[in-house]
Amino acid sequence: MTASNDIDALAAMLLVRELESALSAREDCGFQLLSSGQEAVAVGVAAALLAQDQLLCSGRSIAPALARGLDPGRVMAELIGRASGPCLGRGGRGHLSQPSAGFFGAHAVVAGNLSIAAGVALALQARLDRSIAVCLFGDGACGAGALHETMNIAALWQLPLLLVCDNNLYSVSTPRAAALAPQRLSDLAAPFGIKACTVDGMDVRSVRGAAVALTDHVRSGGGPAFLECVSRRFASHSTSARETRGQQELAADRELDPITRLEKALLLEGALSTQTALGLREQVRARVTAACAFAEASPLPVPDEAFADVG
Amino acid sequence: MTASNDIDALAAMLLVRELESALSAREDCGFQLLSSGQEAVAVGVAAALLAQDQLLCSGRSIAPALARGLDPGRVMAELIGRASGPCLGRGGRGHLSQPSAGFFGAHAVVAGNLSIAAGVALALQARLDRSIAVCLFGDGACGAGALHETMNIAALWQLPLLLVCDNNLYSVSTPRAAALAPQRLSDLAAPFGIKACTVDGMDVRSVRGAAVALTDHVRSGGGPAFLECVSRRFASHSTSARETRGQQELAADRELDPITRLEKALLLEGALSTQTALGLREQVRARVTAACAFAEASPLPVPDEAFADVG
Amino acid sequence: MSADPGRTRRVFFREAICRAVGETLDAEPNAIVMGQDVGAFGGSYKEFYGLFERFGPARVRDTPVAEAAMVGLGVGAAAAGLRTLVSITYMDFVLLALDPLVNYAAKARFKTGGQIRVPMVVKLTAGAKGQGVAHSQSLESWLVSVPGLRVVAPSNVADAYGLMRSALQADGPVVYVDHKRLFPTSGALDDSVHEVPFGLAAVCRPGRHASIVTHSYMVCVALAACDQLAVSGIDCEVIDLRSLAPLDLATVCTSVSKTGALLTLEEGQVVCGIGAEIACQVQARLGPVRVMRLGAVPAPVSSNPVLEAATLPNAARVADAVRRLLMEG
Amino acid sequence: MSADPGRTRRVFFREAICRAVGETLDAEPNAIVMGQDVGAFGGSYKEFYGLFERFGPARVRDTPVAEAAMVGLGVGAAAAGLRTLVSITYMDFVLLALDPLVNYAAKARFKTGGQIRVPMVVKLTAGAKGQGVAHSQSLESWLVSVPGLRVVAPSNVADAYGLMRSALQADGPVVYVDHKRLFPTSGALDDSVHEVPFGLAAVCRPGRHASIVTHSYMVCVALAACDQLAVSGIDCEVIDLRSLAPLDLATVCTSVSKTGALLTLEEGQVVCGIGAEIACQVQARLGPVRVMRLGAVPAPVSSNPVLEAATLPNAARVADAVRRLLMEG
Ligand SMILES: Cc1ncc(C[n+]2csc(CCOP(=O)(O)OP(=O)(O)O)c2C)c(N)n1
Ligand SMILES: Cc1ncc(C[n+]2csc(CCOP(=O)(O)OP(=O)(O)O)c2C)c(N)n1
Ligand SMILES: [Mg+2]
Ligand SMILES: [Mg+2]
Repeated sequence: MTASNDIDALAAMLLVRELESALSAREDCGFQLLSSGQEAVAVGVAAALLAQDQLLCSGRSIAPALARGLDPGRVMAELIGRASGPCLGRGGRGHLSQPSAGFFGAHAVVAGNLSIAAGVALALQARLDRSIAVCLFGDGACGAGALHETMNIAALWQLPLLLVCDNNLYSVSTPRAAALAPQRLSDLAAPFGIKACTVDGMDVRSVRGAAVALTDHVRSGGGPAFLECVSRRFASHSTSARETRGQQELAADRELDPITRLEKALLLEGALSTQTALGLREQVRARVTAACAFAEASPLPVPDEAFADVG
Repeated sequence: MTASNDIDALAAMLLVRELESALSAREDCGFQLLSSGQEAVAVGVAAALLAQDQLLCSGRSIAPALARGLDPGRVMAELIGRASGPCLGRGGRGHLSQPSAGFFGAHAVVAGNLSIAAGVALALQARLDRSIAVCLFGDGACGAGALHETMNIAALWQLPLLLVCDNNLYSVSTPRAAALAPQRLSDLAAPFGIKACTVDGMDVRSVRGAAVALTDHVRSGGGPAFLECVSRRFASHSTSARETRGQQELAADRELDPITRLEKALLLEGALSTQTALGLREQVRARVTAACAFAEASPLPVPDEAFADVG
Repeated sequence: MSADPGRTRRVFFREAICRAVGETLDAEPNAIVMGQDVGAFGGSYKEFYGLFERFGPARVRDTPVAEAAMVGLGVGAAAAGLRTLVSITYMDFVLLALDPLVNYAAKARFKTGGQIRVPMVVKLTAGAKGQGVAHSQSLESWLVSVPGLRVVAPSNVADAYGLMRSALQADGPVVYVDHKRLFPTSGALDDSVHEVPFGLAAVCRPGRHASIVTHSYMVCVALAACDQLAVSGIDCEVIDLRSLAPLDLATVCTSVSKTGALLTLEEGQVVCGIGAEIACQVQARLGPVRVMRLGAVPAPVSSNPVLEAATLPNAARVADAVRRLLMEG
Repeated sequence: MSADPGRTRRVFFREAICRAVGETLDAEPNAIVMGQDVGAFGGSYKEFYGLFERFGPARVRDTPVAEAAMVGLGVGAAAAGLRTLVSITYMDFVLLALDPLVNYAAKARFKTGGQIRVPMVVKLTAGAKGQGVAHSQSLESWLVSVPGLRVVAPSNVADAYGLMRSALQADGPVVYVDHKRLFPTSGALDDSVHEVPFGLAAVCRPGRHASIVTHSYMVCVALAACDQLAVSGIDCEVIDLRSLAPLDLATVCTSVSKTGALLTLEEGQVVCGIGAEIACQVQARLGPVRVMRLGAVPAPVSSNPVLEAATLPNAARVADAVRRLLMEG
């Protein structure tokens, strides 16, 4: 991977972080599920995707949507319930979607998007253009039977499906170890003969490297693959949820910040100057300011839309 | 294991075979799911159980019920819908049950009994008398998410649960290989750290040996275990279902008959004389005749019972 | 069956379904069928017989026993460009698949602001025929209450064909409910290609004294009851709803305004059932009319023939209900 | 809370639930609680707060996100001798667990000839409060139609406590429905240990002109509507059903015979809803009365505040419905 890829990745991660902090400063948008800390997973995976691919994800969908290239203004609009969101403000948090941009979208039922993604993969398989479906889900989803049913069928039918577990070690308050028996979550793929690996989800280069290898495998007809990325979420489960982790744990997590990590590496490697780094942050901040302005200028949907598109 | 165990096993398998052939000769009992060919699995597993254990199974439940020691007359009565069945003729085929005899029972929803069995195991665990729950299910159930969810929780909570997959290589018409990606179905247990093995389900000694080893493991607090028994069903899926397998396959299957196989071995080993073997068959036939007579003498339920025990 | 417009043949219920599905697979290269034993086996009731041979394993797909994923895949595939038919043998097992059906498929178009549509048919076999507590339920009323789902339930060969044709052309999810006791029936089907539109009930038997409003196999039961009642001079009209969502209230109301008496009949539970909905809607439009609801007794449906028979509506009970309804008036 | 009979305190809704559950765990060593984040976290709404510390991880069990197995385990454990409470955060997710609940638990006692009972409570949080299409549904009507299930839905602190006490003493499966918008409410609860029996509705507000029959959070909405109506001299009676199965038809009918007008009100869908059932039962007993049904509009419930508000009944809509109902008469 080249340095320009790295700088794109850095910019993408910064965009997520910045947009989310603008979002959490608002009080008019209900609770939100933030990706802060976990940016490297969505960004690293998205870097391996082509335009014709489709990305699906869980309710924690801000990083995936932005990483897939959705317009930050429209994403912001959707999150604060405005009509210029891609879902016209109806989907909102947890249901972001823009299939035309390769983002089939979020679904807020834990594990609910897994079999849907396999169905999307089935449709893409019929197309023969080597496009693939990718489904991002949390460690929590690994306790659900949907994963098993989906892996079995995907393996049997050799579907072009990459399953990406963004394992942030918690499902709300429940530590992954208290909810899931397997040693590594990627071990779950083994019985089905599904190619799998586990990487450091706080290192965008590792994520991207593994995603490229596995998407290549999937794209070339090798059948489904499974990627586990071990990450850390910096905020509580949602902006309205109680934090249960201690200060020490949170501080240790922050040490792993994927943004600082990549930035430091690039500075060290001479691929980035302090100047450029600051400029990048400035640009991102400007984009987010513009996005917020765009979103706020957008009207709320009219009440009659409650009845629209039901049929 | 001693020869007397073997002769008990032979008698138990003969009882299933004989009762099922009496049953399939009847025309008044709707379709039935027969265990013929698969007797060694239920009989071998039941041989490892203690009185306080609970056995649960799929709709293919005649062998499990009889192997667990239910009275053949009452089993027959239940199957032909008579009031002296353990479920008063209400459960019928697919829902045989007699918890007081350690047979928590059948449930005709594929994979439906797995989490129920884990719940029974949870209740038994609280008892501290080392009793265990055992759930028999078909290969078909291995495609269902219920297996995954159940294995994960059973492993996490170290439940005293033995999962036994009676893999007869088909789900109705669908060959196991067309429905299930794993090489061996017992491989499904590995990610959860669940002890597992696969044995020849046409050899009652192998089944029993493995069942004893695994029930010991479970009973002594080692957590759940998984036993796959590869078997053959001699009849079509149900007495009303079309047969899809060719004559050749069926003939080859019959060569593996677990009853003939054990009988031959015992004769060869001198543990059984031709005389005793014939006597055994005679006894079993007499039991089945008596069972049928008992069942037929029993009345049908009265229509008002349709409302009983609903609350 | 090769087409020969104008010609009418006697076909079994399953053949009507099979023809509609086959025609769709023929006409739409992106249409697929998925289900347990729908392939070489041809379906539990042979309702897909021959399709596997005609269209191959990529388009007529045997699935594992995994109802949740079957529907989930059907939804995802439909949303991404395939037209899918997912077959679930018994309606009881749709309980395993309600999350993708209700939480995703029914809401996808709305929640994405119209970006995603789910042209999927889920075929379910309802009703009791000796298969016991977990294989005998009729749960149409649940599905009818879900905004975004359409629900149809044919009672005869022509509608089985025509409603399946329509279902396979819809741009949103459709639940197609057939019935175990309809598979042995046969009826006339002409060779023309034709749809039965959604939202149009049929008057199967005209009559003067009371309207029996029903669907699926209970139409047969209602017609048998009418024969019994006719002997004692009671002349009932039978309305076959055919489509439960959308509901054809107009046809029902026309009938009830004429007869002045409404018996709703369903095989499922009466509580919060289809009959309750119809009774309310009819009275909201027509004002008070004589109404009675008939359905299964509030108990599980045993496979035991004595108990199963005691649980479900039959011709005698329907006739009795009509007599009581008319006496009340 | 240590008991002090006679003393009355103001407590939050969640505390009422927690007290009832805690008392049961205290009194019955074989009672357990299972659910996502019910342990140290104390439940999504803190409705199990402190129980983990008091009773330990073997009796207050955090589960994985696996609703089907959670209920399945609850059923099996209950059937084999434990008393289980399974908590599912949102009612929408019970769609994942209907197979063990409906196909097994509701039928176990019947199908085993009385050998097996399932003393299990499944607690579900219904209703909309800004959480979007898959976290806002009210599906009580489905569960009410299942023979073998009891369904209760408190609207206030005292009933939250008393119905949970009763639910945890029942010998068969009970679905306990609470509501997101009730958790912030508080009310008076006295220190005595007392049950609210199933099948007994409450008259929350006496009135002369119309009867509003409702349950759960909609009771609060109905009461607010009554305040608005009172200003224009319309005096409504509000019946809180409390228990949906069994249903207290007598109390409803007493009210409707007095007022002569019935408005059914629910947050879920009107089609095949609780209101349809009540309207039918009331009229079957009392003959024609003025009836109107109010519930959610037939559309998914968005998290968007404008759309959510447009979808659900509120005090103004209830008041408006009552006015229309009375005008019609
Ligand atoms: C089927 C289902 N059950 C419960 C929930 C409530 N819930 C929302 S997010 C969440 C945690 C999921 O954890 P994980 O999958 O690890 O994702 P994370 O929140 O860590 O990104 C839960 C339990 C849900 N949305 N869906
Ligand atoms: C959830 C569910 N789906 C479908 C069925 C219909 N069905 C009954 S038995 C059966 C085959 C199951 O195969 P397997 O588990 O291998 O058991 P076997 O019949 O071979 O003993 C199927 C699909 C069912 N009972 N339950
Ligand atoms: Mg997580
Ligand atoms: Mg099998």
